[in-house]
Amino acid sequence: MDPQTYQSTGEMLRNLLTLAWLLPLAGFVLEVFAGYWSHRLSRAAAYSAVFCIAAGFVCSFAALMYWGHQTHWSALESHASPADHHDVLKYFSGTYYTLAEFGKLRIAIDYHIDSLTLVMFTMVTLIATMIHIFAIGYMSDELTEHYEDHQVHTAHGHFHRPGRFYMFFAYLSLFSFSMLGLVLAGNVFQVFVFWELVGVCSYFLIGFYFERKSASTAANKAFIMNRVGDFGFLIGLMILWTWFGTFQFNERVESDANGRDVVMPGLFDMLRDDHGNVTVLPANDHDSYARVFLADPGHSGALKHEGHKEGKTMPYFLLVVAGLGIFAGCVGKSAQFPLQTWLPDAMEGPTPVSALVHSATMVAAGVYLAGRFYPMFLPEVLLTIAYVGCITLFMAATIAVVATDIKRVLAYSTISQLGYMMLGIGVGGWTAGLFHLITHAFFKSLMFLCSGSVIHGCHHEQEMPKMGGLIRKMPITAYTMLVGVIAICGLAIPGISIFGIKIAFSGYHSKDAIIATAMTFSQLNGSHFLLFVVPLLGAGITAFYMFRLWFYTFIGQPRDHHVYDHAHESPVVMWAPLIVLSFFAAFVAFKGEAGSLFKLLLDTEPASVAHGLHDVGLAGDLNFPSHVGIEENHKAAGLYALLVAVMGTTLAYLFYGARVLNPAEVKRQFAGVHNFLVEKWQFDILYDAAFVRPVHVIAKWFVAFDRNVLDGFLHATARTAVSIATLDRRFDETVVDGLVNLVGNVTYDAGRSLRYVQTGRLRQYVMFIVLGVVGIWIVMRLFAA
Amino acid sequence: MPALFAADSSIAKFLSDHIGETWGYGLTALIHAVLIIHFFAVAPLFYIWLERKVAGRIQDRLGPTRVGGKFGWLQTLADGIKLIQKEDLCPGAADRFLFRLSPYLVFVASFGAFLTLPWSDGWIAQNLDIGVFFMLAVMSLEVIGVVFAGYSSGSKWALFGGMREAAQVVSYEIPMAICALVPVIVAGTLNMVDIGRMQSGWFTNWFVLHDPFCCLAFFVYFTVATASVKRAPFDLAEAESELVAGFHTEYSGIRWSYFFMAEYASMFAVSGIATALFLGGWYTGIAPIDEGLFASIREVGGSPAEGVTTLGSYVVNLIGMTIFLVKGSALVFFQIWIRWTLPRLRIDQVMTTCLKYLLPISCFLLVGVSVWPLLLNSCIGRTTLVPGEAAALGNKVPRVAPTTTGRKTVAISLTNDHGETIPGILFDPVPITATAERE
Amino acid sequence: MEGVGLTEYLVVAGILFVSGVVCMATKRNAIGVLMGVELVLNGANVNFVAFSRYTKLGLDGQVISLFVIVLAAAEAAVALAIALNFYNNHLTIDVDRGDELKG
Amino acid sequence: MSGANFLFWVYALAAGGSAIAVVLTQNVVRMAFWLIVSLGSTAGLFFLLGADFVGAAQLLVYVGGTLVLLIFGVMLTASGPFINMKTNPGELVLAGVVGCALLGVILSTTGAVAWDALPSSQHQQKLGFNPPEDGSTLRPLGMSFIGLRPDKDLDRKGTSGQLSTGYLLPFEIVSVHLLVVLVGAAYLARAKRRQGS
Repeated sequence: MDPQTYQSTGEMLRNLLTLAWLLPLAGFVLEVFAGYWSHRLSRAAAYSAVFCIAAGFVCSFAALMYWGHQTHWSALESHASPADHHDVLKYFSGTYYTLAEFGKLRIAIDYHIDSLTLVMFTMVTLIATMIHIFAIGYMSDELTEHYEDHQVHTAHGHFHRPGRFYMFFAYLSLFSFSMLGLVLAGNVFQVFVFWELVGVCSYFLIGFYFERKSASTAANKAFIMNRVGDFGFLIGLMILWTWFGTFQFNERVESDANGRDVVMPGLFDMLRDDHGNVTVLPANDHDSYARVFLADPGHSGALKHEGHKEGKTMPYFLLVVAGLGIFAGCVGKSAQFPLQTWLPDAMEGPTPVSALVHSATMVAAGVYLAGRFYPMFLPEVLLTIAYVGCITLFMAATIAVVATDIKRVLAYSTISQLGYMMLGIGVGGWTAGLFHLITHAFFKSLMFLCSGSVIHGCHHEQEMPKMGGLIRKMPITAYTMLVGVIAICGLAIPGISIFGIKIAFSGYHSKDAIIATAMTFSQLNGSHFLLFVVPLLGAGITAFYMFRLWFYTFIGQPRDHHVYDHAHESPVVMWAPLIVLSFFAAFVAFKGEAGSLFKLLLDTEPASVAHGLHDVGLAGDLNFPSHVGIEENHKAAGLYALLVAVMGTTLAYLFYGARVLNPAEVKRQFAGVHNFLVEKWQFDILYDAAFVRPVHVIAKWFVAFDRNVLDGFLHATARTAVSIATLDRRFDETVVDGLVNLVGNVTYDAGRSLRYVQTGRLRQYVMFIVLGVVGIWIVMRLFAA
Repeated sequence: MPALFAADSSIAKFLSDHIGETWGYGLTALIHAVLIIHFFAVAPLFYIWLERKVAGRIQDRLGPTRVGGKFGWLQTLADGIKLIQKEDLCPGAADRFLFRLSPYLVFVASFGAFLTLPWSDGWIAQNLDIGVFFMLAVMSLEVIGVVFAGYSSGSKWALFGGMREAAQVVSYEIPMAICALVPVIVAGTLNMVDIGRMQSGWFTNWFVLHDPFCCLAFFVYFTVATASVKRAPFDLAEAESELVAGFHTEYSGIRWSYFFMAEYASMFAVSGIATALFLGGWYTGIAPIDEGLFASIREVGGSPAEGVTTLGSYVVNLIGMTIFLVKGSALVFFQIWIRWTLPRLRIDQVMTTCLKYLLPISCFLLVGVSVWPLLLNSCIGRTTLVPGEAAALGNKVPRVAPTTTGRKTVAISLTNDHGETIPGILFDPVPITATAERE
Repeated sequence: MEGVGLTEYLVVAGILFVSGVVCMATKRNAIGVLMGVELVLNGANVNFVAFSRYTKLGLDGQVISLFVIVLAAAEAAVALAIALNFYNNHLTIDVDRGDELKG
Repeated sequence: MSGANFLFWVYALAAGGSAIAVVLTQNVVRMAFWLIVSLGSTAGLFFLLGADFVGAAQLLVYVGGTLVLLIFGVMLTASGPFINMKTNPGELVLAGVVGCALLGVILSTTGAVAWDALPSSQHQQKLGFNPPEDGSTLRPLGMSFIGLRPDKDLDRKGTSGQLSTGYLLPFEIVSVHLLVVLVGAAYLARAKRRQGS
């Protein structure tokens, strides 16, 4: 692609995406004010929100199509970059507006557009549109002046408040805006800003029913847990800023004082060379620890390296710490171990929020950042990511097996699937992880909306033991849910393919890719075999609990006739999005790794991934699989995964579908394990003991210190002030007041004596005037003479 | 002294040439006063007779027929003799001093108005520069006498009449003055002789035909004038069906007749103003005749022409005065006609008519006639409808005309009677400084 | 008697002025007081016009006296409105009764 | 004695005498009558002084308008048919004495100035379009109201310098003032409907 086409294509994409990004913000402003302008029974806010996000989707989709048209579904590449020292630019980036520049520190609103950005944009706007439409139906009971909250009890019965329909949609719009801004961001600081915006929006939405204690607690929990992760993020940012001096992802061309073009390198350019390799300088006599070479042409006192690049070095371990810090942010946002506890509680929000949080926006942000920041992660960090993902996926899957709340099952499944993604990224399957992110977004949003439909249809009943047999009452929901369940389980018909296309839903392809990568990784690094075994096992558990959910809810005899009798299919505004989403859940990964979605993501893959890495890391014993290596294992891994999934499915059918096995007996036999799982691996208790109680104790100490020492000091000060004030008051009362009163009295007496002249008689005043004139004349005559 | 009697009156010139200025002017004043008083004495006789006959005809009867021959010529004279013979009564509750004085106040006010009424080109008692204004001012004094009469009678009917009169006349004075200002704006002067002279030539030069606003103003003026001399349908002050006879209920005899005479004199006075302002004054309206008649006494270059004091000029002026009287009497006849045709309004209707309709209309006319030349100037390029009309008006009166200077500001300049332009400036803070000097 | 000059006019104006003042000082009727005010204003007006005739004051004197006349009309209207209100509240027009605000 | 002088004395005596009569009369309506005579005579004085327009304005506005208004007020506020509010004789005497003192002050001050020595403006009176002898006194005044000063500017030599200021702005201000006062007076004197009745 020649530079002109590159430039024009990039600008076109930028304009479309900017529009798609800003439309929800406009919608937010409109809806916030629309709430004041219109009455609470108006759906205008919902329509404007849907319009904005749908228009955003149209723009994003147009951008995607335009990309495809211009690049023939290959990478956006400029073979002659402006500064002409780089061979290929696979992205289009630039600056909207520079907010501030403090010396070298430059705070700007940038954009960074590559195929990942495009795919994320399209996915987020599409899912958000569907969820918006669904929410019109789901939130319709807020369209009232007197909303009765059955879960909040006051002295006068249930709590009543005006409906907050428009606020909900305003929050949704702001949420979408934040997520899109995060995806579009061109520097890590901007990412952080939108990261926090996403966090605060989730806080609003999880706490949407903030009158409920559980909802406000859950919102607080989500917010605080995220802060813990963000703390690590901030540390990472500080390290990056200290050593790199920029927040920019990629290089930026800037005119210097002489008008010449100067290339300001970005983070990735500084760390990685053109082939994506990091130059590590091992520890030697002068240096007690290893260092990493950073290319920095603008650095004074630069040292030459490899003949052409100038640069500087930074300690290796600090870069590891920075990577771990950034990853800590991702852990918080994506609810990975050990910060996963907020996500199940976030089910307190309305179901559309759960759908949005769990698929397209909040948790996706963490994985997205891990993917976007992949070039900054050193092998040790990647290994950490893989293990964190591994632990998370297993832990969450086991909890999901025993959960009974329909939304909580889905929540734990989300955590588990996020673990898969992290694992995929950690073991070097960059594309596989993000591939799973996209597919998962579709089927998870689908399943959440289905569960929302079920909850809506069952009048806010969320406990699965009270459901059953609902397929007769709500067939559309049930079948669309089945599509999602099959997709997430990764079921497929093996061996048969029509026109060379496997008969499988999207989840099969993406999970397959991750497990294949993990398998290759464990083959390369024998000591890390758990990274393959656990996800494989997890695939089985996933299939088990997902089908458990589906059988429990839709198949068999109704368990609670009260619920069953009142259950009904949701209105069209709610099931229409389900149909759309189920289509995408099934076919978004069409053709799997030969499909266009995977290829698009592959375009953006960092340069170091494709060929794998050998003997990297400080210890030099880590190997990362190459594409070729993965391809070899692909078929086997796919078979293993499918086998395990089928086993899980069968087990679930036996337990809950055919009822051959009795789950209650199993529960009794493994009561200890069951309790442990029901208590979510005791994490809440652990955190309570480890953090909350010590904090309380320390707080008590501080209270005592405050009471005895600080208060005493303050009281003494106050007493002194009072005694001084008493003296001052005496002075005021005697001297100052005396003077003031004296003046007042003199004036008053003068006035009293003069009042007799004020007779109120007009005619006398005239006489006074005349006498005055005559008197003045006489005086003048006297003195003139 | 000259400032007072410096009219174009040729009698004054003649007499002062012969017996000295002081006595000459004094004698002139005396002669004119006697003439006008007798006009007053005779004109009402005629008008009252006219009113009776007209009323009779309108009411399908004959009116006076017997006294003085076939048409009842002397009916009014007989009435007058009867009135003089009556006893001069004064009610006990009355304030005698004011009661006796009021008829004279009314009478004097009506009289005074004739001071600046131009009978003919040069026949005017006092050619004041403020002629129109003076007439309106003096006629406004009449109301005081009426109010005093009403108040001092000690009768509630009279009091009501007086109050109504005060309210009505004070209100109607305003649209009347504004309507009179409309032709004054066209003429650019308040001098009644000048206004009259401007309407010489064909009758299209009369101000009533000058522009649409003047034409409307004539009718509005006539309506208002009828009201201000308290003629029906506006005669609320003496509404005999409600207030017995209004402010003159308690009057009888010769004092009552003073009110009557004043009323008819006022009728003629307002008609005279209308004649002079709108209807071409003493001109016949046929250009050749007027030219022939009045060219002989026209002043040339600011000084009287030869033969001004000749007998011929008297004859010409007499003809002019006759034309003027005929026009005025026709208007008086119209007032009588209206009186016997239209029913009386209520007092609130009278006030409403004035304040809600006539006053806004007259204001509109005033604005309209001011804008008219500008409108014409922008439409057809000259300030008058008929070409050459400005020249017909003569150079006697300085014209105020808006001009556009080179600096694109609207300025006002003046042209004096010698054709010099005196530049002035209205809207530009920096004056245009070409000052013509007077010789 | 020789030609009348400025002094004679000033004397007349003075008499008018003093009459007005005395009128204001003696009349108990509010409208009488108002009449006194009118007399005083007229005295001043005579002064202005006389000065405009006999000194370099020129047209300014006439213009000022015109303004005085117009403003006196306005003042009379307002004063009369006040008097009517006074009458409505006190059922009398005696200015000596309007001394509620005396010291 | 010339006619103008004679007329001056007639008007002066009428004005002054009526003014004194206003003071001495106790009946308000008669006071109004004397006031009319006094003001009318003052208008005559204005005519004598060549201020025709001022005189006519005095007649139209003052006598025809303001005084009618006053009489109106007298009638509206009359508690009896003829109002007689007796003034204390002592006050009368006192006011008379003080008034005489004031008159003395004024007259002595007037007499102390040599008015004849002042520069006269007679030559300015001759400026204008028609000589004032023809009774043409209005035009300079009218032009001063639209911002021109022929009495000051017509005899200037040359083209330099500032023209004198006219009275356009004060005229407009007074007009607006008059309008405001009329509205205000109408508001003050409006019929008040008591609440609840």
